[in-house]
Amino acid sequence: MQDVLTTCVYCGCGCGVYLQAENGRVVGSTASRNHPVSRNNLCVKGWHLHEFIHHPDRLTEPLIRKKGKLVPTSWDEALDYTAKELARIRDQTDNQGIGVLSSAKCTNEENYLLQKFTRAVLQTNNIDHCARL
Amino acid sequence: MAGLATTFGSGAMTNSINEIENAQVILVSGSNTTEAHPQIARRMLDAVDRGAKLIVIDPRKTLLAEFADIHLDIRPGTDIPLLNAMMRIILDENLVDDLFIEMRTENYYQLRDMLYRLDLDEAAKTTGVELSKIYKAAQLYAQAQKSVICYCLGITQHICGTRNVQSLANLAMMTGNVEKGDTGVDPLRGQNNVQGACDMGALPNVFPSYQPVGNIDFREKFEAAWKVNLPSKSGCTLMEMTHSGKDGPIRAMYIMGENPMLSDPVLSKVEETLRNLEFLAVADIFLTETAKLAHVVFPAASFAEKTGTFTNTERRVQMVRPAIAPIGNCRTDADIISALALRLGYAMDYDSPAEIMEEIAMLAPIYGGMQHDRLEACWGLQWPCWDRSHPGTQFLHKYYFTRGKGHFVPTEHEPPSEMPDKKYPFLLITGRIYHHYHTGTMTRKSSTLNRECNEALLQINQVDADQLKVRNGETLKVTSRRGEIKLTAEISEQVKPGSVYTTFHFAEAPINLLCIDTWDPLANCPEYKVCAVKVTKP
Amino acid sequence: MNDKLTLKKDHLPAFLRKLSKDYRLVAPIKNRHGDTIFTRIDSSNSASLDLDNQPQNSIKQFMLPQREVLFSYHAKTETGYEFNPTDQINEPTIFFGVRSCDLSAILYMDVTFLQGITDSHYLEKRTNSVFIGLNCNQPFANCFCNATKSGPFLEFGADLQFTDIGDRFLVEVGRSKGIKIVEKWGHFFSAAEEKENKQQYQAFLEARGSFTRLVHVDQAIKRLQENSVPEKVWNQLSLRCQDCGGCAYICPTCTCFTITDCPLTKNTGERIRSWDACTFSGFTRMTGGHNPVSKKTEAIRQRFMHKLCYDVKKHGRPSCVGCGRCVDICFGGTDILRFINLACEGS
Amino acid sequence: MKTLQPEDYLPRPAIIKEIITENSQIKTFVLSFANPEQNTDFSYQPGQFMMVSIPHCGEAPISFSSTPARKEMIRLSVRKAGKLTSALHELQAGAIIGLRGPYGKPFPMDYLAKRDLLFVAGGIGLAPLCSVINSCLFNPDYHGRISILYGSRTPEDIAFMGEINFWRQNPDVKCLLTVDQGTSDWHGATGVVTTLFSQTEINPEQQTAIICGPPMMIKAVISELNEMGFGDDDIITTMERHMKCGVGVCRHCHMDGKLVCVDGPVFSLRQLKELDVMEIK
Repeated sequence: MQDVLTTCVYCGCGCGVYLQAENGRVVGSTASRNHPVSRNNLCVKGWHLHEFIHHPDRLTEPLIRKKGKLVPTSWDEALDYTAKELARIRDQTDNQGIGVLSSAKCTNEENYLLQKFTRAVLQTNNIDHCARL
Repeated sequence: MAGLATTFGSGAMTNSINEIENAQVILVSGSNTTEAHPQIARRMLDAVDRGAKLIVIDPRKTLLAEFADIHLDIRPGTDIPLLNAMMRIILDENLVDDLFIEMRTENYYQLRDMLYRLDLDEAAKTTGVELSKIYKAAQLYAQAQKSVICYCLGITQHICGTRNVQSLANLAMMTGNVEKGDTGVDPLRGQNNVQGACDMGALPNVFPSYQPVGNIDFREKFEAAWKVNLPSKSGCTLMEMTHSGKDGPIRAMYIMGENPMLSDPVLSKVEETLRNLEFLAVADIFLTETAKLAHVVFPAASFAEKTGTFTNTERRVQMVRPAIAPIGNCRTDADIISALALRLGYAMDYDSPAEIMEEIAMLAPIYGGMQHDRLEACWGLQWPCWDRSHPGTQFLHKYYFTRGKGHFVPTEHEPPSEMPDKKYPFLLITGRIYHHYHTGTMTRKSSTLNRECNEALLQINQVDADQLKVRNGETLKVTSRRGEIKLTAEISEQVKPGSVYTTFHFAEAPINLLCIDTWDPLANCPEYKVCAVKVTKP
Repeated sequence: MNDKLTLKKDHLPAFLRKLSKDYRLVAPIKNRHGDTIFTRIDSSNSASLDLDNQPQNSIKQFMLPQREVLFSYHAKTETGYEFNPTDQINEPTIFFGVRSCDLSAILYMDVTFLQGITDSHYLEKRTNSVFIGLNCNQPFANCFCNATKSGPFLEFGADLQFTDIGDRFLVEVGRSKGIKIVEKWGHFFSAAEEKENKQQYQAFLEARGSFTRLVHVDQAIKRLQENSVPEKVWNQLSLRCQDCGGCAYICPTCTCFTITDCPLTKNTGERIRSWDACTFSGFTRMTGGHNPVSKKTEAIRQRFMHKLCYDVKKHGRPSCVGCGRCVDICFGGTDILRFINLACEGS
Repeated sequence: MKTLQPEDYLPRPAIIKEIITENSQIKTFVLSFANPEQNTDFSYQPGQFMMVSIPHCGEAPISFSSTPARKEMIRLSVRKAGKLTSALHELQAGAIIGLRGPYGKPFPMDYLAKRDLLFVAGGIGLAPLCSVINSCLFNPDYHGRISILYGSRTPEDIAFMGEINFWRQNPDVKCLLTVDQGTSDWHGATGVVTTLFSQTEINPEQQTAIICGPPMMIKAVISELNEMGFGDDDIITTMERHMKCGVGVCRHCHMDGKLVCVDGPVFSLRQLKELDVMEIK
């Protein structure tokens, strides 16, 4: 069993939480005693943080819409198709037609990359996230 | 967060979470803290145990209101008249911090002149709170050495959200309750990394660290670093993108880890927009309501499967560490974006998230000293952190406000765009509950949390329930001018007669079908908190 | 064999290294973040053994994990439904540096899981466990094991019981598992001299006198038995309880659990048992919505009654071991100390 | 006390042999273990219960409605209430479910064998009483008289008609039905089950009352029986609580210090009076 200190995702408090990993599975969540926010306790959401991670409904394969239905596909096909479509619409709309939603649930690094991608690659400032919701 | 940006220059919590327990007076406005921010409520209750006074402004008698010395149960949407009345009382009682106003702020006289024009009785009548209670609250807040204001979406999700925040800022500046430890104005951010997403420039008008895209100097800095020309025009906001309709300007969208099909107001409009896109790509961990409409869905790694940082509500940037490898064929969002960029002819070759953070530190001054190695060695750092020797910032605006001088913005009452009438006699208030988070994508998949709470309840006062002949647990139909949903009745003294309350976490009961599609023009924040509905037995 | 021995502190790392060859060795380790946690010792962290701070977790986590697979199931076809016990890999484990409170908690768990019934999942782990206790010379800030009579020194329960007497540990040998260890690694130990025995006794006396909290557990028990805890105490506590479950999860003797199915695929899954808290409304809510514990006050009452009244009636002693872990962590300040103090008020 | 085997918490596959639809909400499942040897070794007593497993739905405690005296297969009567019971109701004969048990303290059958018996049931509450009633009827040494008072919500909700018709053939059994809300074609009694007391022979000296139903009904019936002079040992009920382990460890079924799974589910009023429980508060 391995305790990995990370940061809880269930609200803006940002509790320090140890995820217990065993054989590639997260099996428990406990608070950090010395963390300035969590101080050895979590709320009910934090204590059950591990429960959703391995839910069978997790997406594990890229999906692509074919004949109106989402079907599993390869990473290459999903990425190629997405890149092609984004390039096409970007060029057809003079950089105005693509909107990007970033996420308040993703990391800073990912948010940074996505806004960089939007601005540098898609050539638009059409990026936002649901800060206000 | 435009409210604090215009008054203080920085739209973030001025204090740290742990400072709240040292405050002498805590004014909580529009925050159901015990349910939405349990750790912060813990500090508030600790403070109360140590003798601090608690003022709660909330139309509902929340759990926190039970502990309040003064509970100002205002009519929803009347925060500005209430706060103006408090400020007028402070002015009349001569509790103004003249020295602070003189040294550190500007535009005070405009506010004062406006306050002198205010009719206190009229204001009290508008809010529905007795004037004597407002007096007590004003005195309590202004007389203490350390008064702290905490607010949440109950303040911002109004048509006048920005002005509400500005009023709170006025109140704090007028009494000198900023720029010190244990006292300030603290917006409690709802989502775990909403602060970080803003800091990182996931906004249509600013680069990371709030550097405007319209400013040529900042743009040149990023152009040089990213080796590409950048657009100068501000982009579309979320509401403009998701509500543009079937003939709107947005033809394609890339959505990372968001579920506008449940979180945005007027879901029918969102659905119309998304369904008519030429192309929609969604990266998420579950097949959300939004992902179901996509042309391509990328399986993303969860937070337990990646390295990175989150920024909490007190501006603390902390490490996220992987406990396991991505499950199945999942990839991290960073990997997905890099792969797309590469296919579009722009190489983003980072060896690790740490390398991305190094780039952030170079370009985003408030993150200047926040490389992963430093964050690893402590419990995270609070921005601004200008360089590697900077210890981070416990509270903001020490010595001077971020924008220079604190700017008073006089504000006047603006009623909600929809008030109850004969046809729709109830005021619907929305909020969060303890057991679930946001659109429930994750918490609804947790067996314990789902056991504890598995359905959206409609809180209704006994008086109204009697009139409707409704018992606890019965199904009720809630109709607004925009849609209808069914909810289970929970008779509760928390809501006043004439008001009903529910939550937005449940896909089975998408409350945003009912909400009005007006928003605060200054912050683009939808008016979620209030709308008029009728409640009937189905 | 002499039942009291000594082990020089200088030799402790070497002794532990030897033990870790035959056993999984679990001890309080101060990790790189500064938290002290009972963790498996390996070469990477053996230098961080921390006997000066209370571990934030207890042994419960190892004996009754937060999430434990009871068996897997397979619903093959429309008509098939099979149950397969999962292979439990329970390595022989030594728990080192276990304080009196945590050891008392293990003895309580033995009663819960092995008296009257035999919970094989617990038994497996228990049989494979060796406990090396550490008497507390200096109670921690929130400790009150003196009031629950489960410390600071423990006379039974451990396989080996250590007491810090300056430059060495006095070692008392308990049961056969302890004897086995002492026999195998005899060269680490010397027979204790009279002076060392006295030092241990002195440490015990000093420890007894250095508790900072005055807690009237007995009095609270009496008040509960007499049913004379005022209603307003229950009301006050329940209003403040914010339903985190933290007190139960962190408690070394809270052993209530739930059993749920965890689907893995369409046809397969695992039945797991996981920690549960009696303060959660779902703990007692029946299908259809009826809840015999309809009010928060009743749930809170149940929690303290179980610890301080039912268990006294059943086993002769409360199941609170006075470790103090739940003190200070409560979101609303509804911990057992506040309860005991409120319950005793005015008496 | 029963010692669990190493296969703790491990159910045994059982085949649904037959499904009897009692009403729109209640079905009786006739079951036998998939492994024939387990059927011969299996024994239980009225009042005990089994933990029933359905794939992905977990477990729920269900009382026996069959009697060991009749040497029939296991019968479990289930009302559709939640996820597991709804899934169970979807199953067809031939499907396999999981069973573990029997668990719980049974009714004091030796004592009951010497008494006249008054059964008072509401809704699904008749299920565990079926087991007691039939045990008595199939016990050659039982010579007492049996009265059965059964309340349902509406005529449509009356369950166990097969059993009721069987009992009515027996001259020593008196079985009265009532419904809360009658319909135009209902000619029987209407009103709560306690209204049937006036139509029954009540003799607290000779009779023991056995009650099962919703908490409010139990409460009302107990208080009337008490008034009529039934002693605390002659009022017996069986309780329902949320249950997980069935063996007295998980504590979900706690009832003021007692656990329904091992100390019950059968309790006499004397036992209940020592406890703080909603059914008699």
